[in-house]
Amino acid sequence: MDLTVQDMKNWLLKTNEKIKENKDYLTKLDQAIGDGDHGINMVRGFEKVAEKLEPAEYAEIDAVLKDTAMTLMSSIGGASGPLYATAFLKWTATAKGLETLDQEAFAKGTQAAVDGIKQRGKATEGEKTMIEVWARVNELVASSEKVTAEQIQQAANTATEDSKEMEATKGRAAYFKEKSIGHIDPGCASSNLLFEALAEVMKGNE
Amino acid sequence: MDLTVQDMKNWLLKTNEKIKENKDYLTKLDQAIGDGDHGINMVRGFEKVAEKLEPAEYAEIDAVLKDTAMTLMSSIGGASGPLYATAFLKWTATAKGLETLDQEAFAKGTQAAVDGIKQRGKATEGEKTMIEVWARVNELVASSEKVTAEQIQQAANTATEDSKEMEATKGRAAYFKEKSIGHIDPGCASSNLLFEALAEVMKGNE
Amino acid sequence: MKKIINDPNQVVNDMLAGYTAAYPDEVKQLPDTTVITKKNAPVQHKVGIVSGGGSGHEPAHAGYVGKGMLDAAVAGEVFTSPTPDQVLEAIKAVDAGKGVLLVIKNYSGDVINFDMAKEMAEAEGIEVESVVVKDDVAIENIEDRRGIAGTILVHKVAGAKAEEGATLQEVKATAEKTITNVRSMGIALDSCIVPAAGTPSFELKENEMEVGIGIHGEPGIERKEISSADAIAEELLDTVLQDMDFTGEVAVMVNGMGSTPEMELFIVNKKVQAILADKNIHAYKTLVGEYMTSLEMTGCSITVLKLDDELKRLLDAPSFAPAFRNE
Amino acid sequence: MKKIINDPNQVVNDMLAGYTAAYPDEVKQLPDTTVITKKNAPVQHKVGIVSGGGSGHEPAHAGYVGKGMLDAAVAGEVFTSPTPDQVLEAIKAVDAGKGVLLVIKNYSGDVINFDMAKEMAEAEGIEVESVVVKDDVAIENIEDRRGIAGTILVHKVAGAKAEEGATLQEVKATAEKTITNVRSMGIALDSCIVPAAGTPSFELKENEMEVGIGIHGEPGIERKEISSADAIAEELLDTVLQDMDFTGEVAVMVNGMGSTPEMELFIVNKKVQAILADKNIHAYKTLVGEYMTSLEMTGCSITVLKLDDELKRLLDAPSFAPAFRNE
Ligand SMILES: Nc1ncnc2c1ncn2[C@@H]1O[C@H](COP(=O)(O)OP(=O)(O)O)[C@@H](O)[C@H]1O
Ligand SMILES: Nc1ncnc2c1ncn2[C@@H]1O[C@H](COP(=O)(O)OP(=O)(O)O)[C@@H](O)[C@H]1O
Ligand SMILES: [Mg+2]
Ligand SMILES: [Mg+2]
Ligand SMILES: [Mg+2]
Ligand SMILES: [Mg+2]
Repeated sequence: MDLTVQDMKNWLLKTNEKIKENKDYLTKLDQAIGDGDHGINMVRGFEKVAEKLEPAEYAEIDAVLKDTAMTLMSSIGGASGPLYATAFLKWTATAKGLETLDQEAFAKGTQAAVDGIKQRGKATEGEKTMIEVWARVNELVASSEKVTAEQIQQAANTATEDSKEMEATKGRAAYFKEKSIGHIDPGCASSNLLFEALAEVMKGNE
Repeated sequence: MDLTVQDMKNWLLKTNEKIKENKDYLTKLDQAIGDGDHGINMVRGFEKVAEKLEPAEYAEIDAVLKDTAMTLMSSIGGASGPLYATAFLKWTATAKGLETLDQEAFAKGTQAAVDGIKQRGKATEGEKTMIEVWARVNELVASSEKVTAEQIQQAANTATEDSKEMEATKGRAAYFKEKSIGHIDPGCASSNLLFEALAEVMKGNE
Repeated sequence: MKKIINDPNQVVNDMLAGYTAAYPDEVKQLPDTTVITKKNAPVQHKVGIVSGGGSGHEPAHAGYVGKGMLDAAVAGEVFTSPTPDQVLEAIKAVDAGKGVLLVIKNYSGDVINFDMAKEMAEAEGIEVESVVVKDDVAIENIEDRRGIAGTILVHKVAGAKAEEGATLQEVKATAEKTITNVRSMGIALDSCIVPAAGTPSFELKENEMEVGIGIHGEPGIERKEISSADAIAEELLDTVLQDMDFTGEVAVMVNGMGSTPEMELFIVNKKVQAILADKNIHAYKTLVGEYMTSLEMTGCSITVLKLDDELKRLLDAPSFAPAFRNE
Repeated sequence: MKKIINDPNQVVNDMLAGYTAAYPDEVKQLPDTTVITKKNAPVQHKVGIVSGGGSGHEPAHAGYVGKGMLDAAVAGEVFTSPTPDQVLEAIKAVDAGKGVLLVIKNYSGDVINFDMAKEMAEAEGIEVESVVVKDDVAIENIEDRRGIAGTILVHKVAGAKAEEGATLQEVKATAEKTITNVRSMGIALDSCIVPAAGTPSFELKENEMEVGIGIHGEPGIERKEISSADAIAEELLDTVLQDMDFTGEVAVMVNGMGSTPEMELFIVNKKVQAILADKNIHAYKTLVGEYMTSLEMTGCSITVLKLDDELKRLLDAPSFAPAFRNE
């Protein structure tokens, strides 16, 4: 896959675009099984990320990831903010000094991210959280010979769809118990947008 | 006209009936140029008057008037309560020991009532208050040779209708200034019911 | 009508029972009345202060009964002045021989009922004086102005003055001075429903507000398109400030009408303070909260009181009323 | 959406500016943060107490900053937990060397953000402990319970304990004891509108109420036909009382969610006190008012805290926070 520093930047800028386009959709999902702010939260966070990355010049991958992590950490709040921040921060530590991110390095990063989210959120797969998407993508990248953009997008999409049939046991959606079944998890939906944006960047390279 | 003690009692009981029937109408009038409680207030007061008078045995007119006054005083509140109470209390003083109320005694009573309302409310004719009705009836009774039920009802009706074209300068309606024009004064409407009830009792005697 | 009540005709009695149950050591309800007094009334060696009016303005008026403020509060039906006999009971319960001051809001009903009670008390040999609050600048003619949120500051000042051991005439004079120096004005974004009526007092469209409202759900002086918090603060405060010269030190109150979140009151206060600073008027004391409400009306009012050394001292004096605790 | 605001995305900043302008001698806002601290923070020789959470719960949390309660409150966006860097600033600002206790409400967001801040502060050499309030009995599993109005009593107790000069571990232990002994539950008759969202969080019909609501406009556990104040008091209090043995002395709080008139809260309190008396539970202290709100939501919650001598002493201790003045 071999992502350059510029690819990483493009990825996160594209994510911002996608999040903005889907703000109302994310909010609607969160109104059904949460408190209806996920769209607002994500837009606030990625808007700031774009502001930070756009004018900046980066030499290495980890610098991009770290700025993303710290910006998300200080601008989102809620449950999703520190979890996204933790994901990127843990990833940062695995990418020190890299100028390109190959598939192996990517897999190390997503593994660290998944571990970070799980530890911070005291959650695991099957609890109907953003972990579904991150874990599925990580698994794919770690186990594939040569992963394609299409595969990443597929994995994220399917994991998001799968969240629909789960009963939430973590986060605000857990208060709805079995009534949470039948609704896509908002955090899965935003993570899905993130990996869709990645797939688009990769497609440009493929 | 020669009203007996029983006539007086019947008058006030009939007033209670009429007020109850017109509760929503009085409230509607007061919502337009007041605070919408006149119906509620009047029902509360005359309900109590009926409760007080019904079981009681009276030998003299002034006793009926005094119980009415004191009951209204302690059960209505608002602007209309103490004014109605004052009207009946001042009337009481003019009817000490009487067993029947002839036209002359009646006129003395309504004159005292009008004076009492004016003094207590610091108001006079033309300010779009209940005074319109009381003063008109008083004037009629004082100046007629032999007043009829029909004339009393006419006088009260006309005074009430006339209040519609006045601009309020006293009471809550005064805050509406020229916007108060075009609405019947709620206190006129309730006083009108009082004198309509009287006319009905008189008609039974005529 | 969505309300947490039992019988709409019993709201006042239920409320008073719930109130005394909340503050059993501080207040009591006089038996068979709607009067709340200090637990230890009559308090010796001081003038008694009595206020009251229709219910639905909570925490006014019972919330202001306590050491340093009122000795008694008389509750009428919702938005309806209490009857003279109730006010009389209050006067009798708080008189310790130094006389009683009635703080009345300028509505026909309040004035007439309290006046009658005053006469009745005087007939029983109690010395009674009264002052009438008329702070609402939405009404042009000063004598016709309604008493609204500024009344709370009159309670505070009169209560503190009485606490200092002043005579009835002195307490009255200080209350009058407060009335002369206080101005208010309010707006509503939505009306309220009197429980016994069941329908809103007036109706506003989604984009409308009422300017110059009273506190009984009466419509205001003018209906306008709803504007920003800054514009509302500006409109209300400008009208208040134009009414007299406030140069110097003032107390300012941003009062919520019932439903408006405290968040919004502080947003209004931000602009209020900016305007005052801009005009070189120093906000010596700021009060933000629900002090004089109209049931669940949405809206706010702004009150400004011009201060001198005495008023500053009296506003700063301790108060133990549940709705106005100072130190 | 009828609100007295300016820019929906600026409500928190506007509110905080209006708040510090109202209490300039008592509190300050840390520059470029959404943190309100005591004016004289860090207060020497005592443990610092920090709380916070999403905005829209006013007077929570800034209203509880003051001598005897919180040293700092951190405000997030409306109904959104504040970010770790903001909480860190609060911790740093109030630490006087005796350590800092974080009072957290049990929501994923609050717990995660405050935990991160705790780790960051510890990395800077500050001793930090935290307690998590979970008083909402609408949720069955005790570990999953939300933190709602009972949080205010934890603030009070922890603040008073810190004021006595207790160590961080002692303050934490007392806060934990409070959490173990406090239970709450709430209902809503109507939802609320987050300014940046513009639409109600949920919709109720004219005859419906939500039972077991949280404080972020989330729907409740059950939707029912609206009932009388007595029935509501009974349902909420019974559920609370069944959850643990409250025999003995308690503090009870009847909390308004934002729009419900104080009149109705006292009507509820009447029944609450009757039920408690009936069950031989003694209401040592009663609090009625808006302590933990959800913007302009209509509804109320009931909180009961079982007391021992220490908790009684700490509840009675003086507090000078604007929203909780004691003595
Ligand atoms: N404990 C947790 N672990 C992992 N993810 C979580 C956890 N709690 C919540 N989330 C994720 O966060 C999303 C909600 O984010 P958001 O609405 O922004 O925060 P909040 O719930 O504080 O309002 C959920 O949809 C879920 O994916
Ligand atoms: N100063 C006054 N003098 C005479 N009548 C008055 C005065 N003020 C009010 N009223 C009468 O009282 C009526 C209103 O009564 P009501 O609605 O019961 O009291 P409130 O205005 O206190 O709500 C008015 O319609 C008017 O007739
Ligand atoms: Mg959310
Ligand atoms: Mg009226
Ligand atoms: Mg009235
Ligand atoms: Mg949230």
